[in-house]
Amino acid sequence: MKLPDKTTPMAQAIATIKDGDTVMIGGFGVPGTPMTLIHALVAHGARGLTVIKNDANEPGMGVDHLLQSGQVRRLITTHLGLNANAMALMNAGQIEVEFNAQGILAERIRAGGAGIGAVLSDVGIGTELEHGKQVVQLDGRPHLVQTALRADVALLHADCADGFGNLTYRATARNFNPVMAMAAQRVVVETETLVALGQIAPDAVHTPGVFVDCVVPLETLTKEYAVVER
Amino acid sequence: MKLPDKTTPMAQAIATIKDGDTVMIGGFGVPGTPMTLIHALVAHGARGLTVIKNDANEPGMGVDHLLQSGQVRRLITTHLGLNANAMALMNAGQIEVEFNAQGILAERIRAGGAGIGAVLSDVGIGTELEHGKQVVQLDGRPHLVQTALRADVALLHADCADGFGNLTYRATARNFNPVMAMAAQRVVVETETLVALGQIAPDAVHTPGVFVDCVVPLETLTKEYAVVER
Amino acid sequence: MSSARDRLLARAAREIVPGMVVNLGIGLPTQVLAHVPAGIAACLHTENGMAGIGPALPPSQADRNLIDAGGAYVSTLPGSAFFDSVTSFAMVRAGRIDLTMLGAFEVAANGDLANWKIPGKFSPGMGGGIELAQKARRVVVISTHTDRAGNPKLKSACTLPLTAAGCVARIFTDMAVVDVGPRGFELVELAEGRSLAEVADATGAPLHVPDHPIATF
Amino acid sequence: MSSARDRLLARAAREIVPGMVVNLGIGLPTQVLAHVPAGIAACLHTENGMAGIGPALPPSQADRNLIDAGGAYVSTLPGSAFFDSVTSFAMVRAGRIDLTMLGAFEVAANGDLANWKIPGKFSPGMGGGIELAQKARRVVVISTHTDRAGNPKLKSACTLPLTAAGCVARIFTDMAVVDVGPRGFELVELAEGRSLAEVADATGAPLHVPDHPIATF
Repeated sequence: MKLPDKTTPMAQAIATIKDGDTVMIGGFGVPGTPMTLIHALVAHGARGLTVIKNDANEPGMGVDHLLQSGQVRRLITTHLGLNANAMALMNAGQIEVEFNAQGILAERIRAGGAGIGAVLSDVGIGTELEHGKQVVQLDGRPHLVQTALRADVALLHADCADGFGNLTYRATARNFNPVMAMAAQRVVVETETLVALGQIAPDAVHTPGVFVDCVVPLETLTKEYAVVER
Repeated sequence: MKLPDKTTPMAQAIATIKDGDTVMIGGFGVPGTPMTLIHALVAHGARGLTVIKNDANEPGMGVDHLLQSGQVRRLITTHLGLNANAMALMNAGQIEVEFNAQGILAERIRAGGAGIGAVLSDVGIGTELEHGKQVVQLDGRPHLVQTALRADVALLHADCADGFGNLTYRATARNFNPVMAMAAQRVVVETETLVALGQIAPDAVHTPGVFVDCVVPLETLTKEYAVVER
Repeated sequence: MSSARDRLLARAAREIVPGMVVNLGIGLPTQVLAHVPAGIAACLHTENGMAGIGPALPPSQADRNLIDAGGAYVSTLPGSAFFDSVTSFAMVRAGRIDLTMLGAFEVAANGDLANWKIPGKFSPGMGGGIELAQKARRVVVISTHTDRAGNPKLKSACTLPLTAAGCVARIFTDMAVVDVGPRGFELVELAEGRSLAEVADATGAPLHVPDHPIATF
Repeated sequence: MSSARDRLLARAAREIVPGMVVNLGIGLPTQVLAHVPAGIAACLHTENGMAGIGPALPPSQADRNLIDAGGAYVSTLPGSAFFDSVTSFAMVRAGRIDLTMLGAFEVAANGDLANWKIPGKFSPGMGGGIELAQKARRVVVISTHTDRAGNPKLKSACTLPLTAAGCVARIFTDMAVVDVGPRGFELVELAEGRSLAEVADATGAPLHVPDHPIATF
């Protein structure tokens, strides 16, 4: 027995994305954001997308390209504070924005990835987060039903991958990537380094290849991945 | 700044355990079972315990010592098939046994460790697992409310730890250890190796030290840790 | 049934096709490992926290930390990964297990499976069986055709507590390969040396037989 | 308020005692990092996935993959660990964060905190703020005492959407340290050069003053 090879050319990896799809995108700020896959999705042109991403990056970077190109109908996120473009689109009603508490967004994605229907949490009880949510009592205390999120495609960034899709991440570039890797019908990963099977020690794997469908080795790292000079 | 040191003598690490406490114990079979901490708990003598553990090990090994000593009132588990002693105690009514589907036991512990009240799952719908469980409809489909589990103490086994409690596990000895590390008021870890801070790469940590209270270096590995000859 | 068992295990192993992630349940199913074609590109999963299972090892060569869910010592392949129990069952419930092979006490003609509890006699607990049976994309059973007393394990309805309802797609026994179809049990193949009448007689519900010739294994 | 701010940050940093796990919110709180006593045995947590934050780094020395939740480049210490967002908030919700320091738009005399939304003006989203405010074992606020227009941020009740109810234990401002007690705002310390009358005047709810002498910082 040997493990299957999942390396895939960029265009083929994202070719299945259709108008109206839900797309999860990894990253918290620059680290872990799949800058190159985002550009490929802009070039691909699918429209009416629901994007699930922690934040909207900064103007001219990362998911901002996808917002500016008008491909995003709805954004499920936690914070847009560093992207005035995104806030302007939201205020103008050009994209619909759903805010989630950050850890609850992570849990909802994880629930989708773990085949769980929802989690019950008291986070946000007594705040606007209650609005529109089903409430269940546990031991006499109200909890919000935080339903699972799944996506048609997840676009992720890894530091290192093997051909089966075992992944490792660097430092704080891990963030939402491992949980989104669990929660999509098709998981597409761009990787800075592609190594032979066996080069990632079995105890060192962050995301097991079982979750991954396509591994896309990056040829170069564009300037968008670099340290941001503020 | 430097990270706090949590190395603790064995006796002191488990001294807080009281009669009637709930104790989570890592391990799936021999790998990852904290054999030495279990013996210490037998010597300590606390009674009327609720033990949460995937399985009951085998006769004369691991948690079986705690069952035979009469310290366990209730066992929350998934499978006793390899321990005829445990099944006999259960059948004689000397311990109360609650069976959970294995992944649901893991999720319930994780919910406790993640500060989530419960998860909603359709696992076991149409089986005995429904009995006594609250049901919530999600999109018109019934889901069981699987409530969070937490413990007073978790007893865990690591391959390697630093003084802050960053842990790594070996191979399939990982199993329930990382999730139990999240879910107890006091997390006590026996470790085969204790290394200096910085010797575990930050990207290689399996359980962050933030979750851990006491690190107990093992002086020797007893025969109970060895390969089982069947 | 030693050589019949080997033929059964080898036949079941052919159910594994390239690209699959497969979980082998405790008992007869884990013995399929030794029969999987050497070069096939597939991934075996064990619920105690590993993907990419390599060959089983005798105690003398075993790693004390590396077992499968049944407690057997196994090995790694290039590209294996270890993970915790939570992640392992996330794979199961979220549909990343293409095929699971499970043992059975009883299988019903509607695909119901009972394999974890004989009330009053044997209640070891369900382990990971309920989630595997309910959530794997395809569930097949590997079992003897009858129990030790000679009673059919394939029945019109299960009498024991269910593991999961309507989950079984195919059954591999020492006598036959049987599918669970819209009409109930449907004969697919016969074990070498077994007659159609003998198999129908050992089956506790109607066994539908196709009108084309039946292959043997 | 440059030197007043430094004194404020240094005073807030003294809130961190050995053994604590501490999360510093975006804005003034993250600037506390530079004021934490060098030798103290404590662990700083950032919700984007790190425990054991080391000193901030200028861009020329930065690791492009290593930022805090505010996007500043930071470094590791011996014993630092990286983890994903799910694990990071598990720490928050399960009570492993001993102290969080947050910014504020408004704090009410009952400990209510509003710091994430000014309807119609500024709605960047709550990020991790709601969970930190609701679930950290101790929540303190670091803020200017008044807003840019000179209006009190400490009020009898919040007018903006809440981050969490009754969560704030203590407030560090450029003018004073104020506790939220059973009676409401209770003066703890005064900033050097500030008078009691001046602080009471800048506070939008009764400020209870102890009958012992007030220390300054």
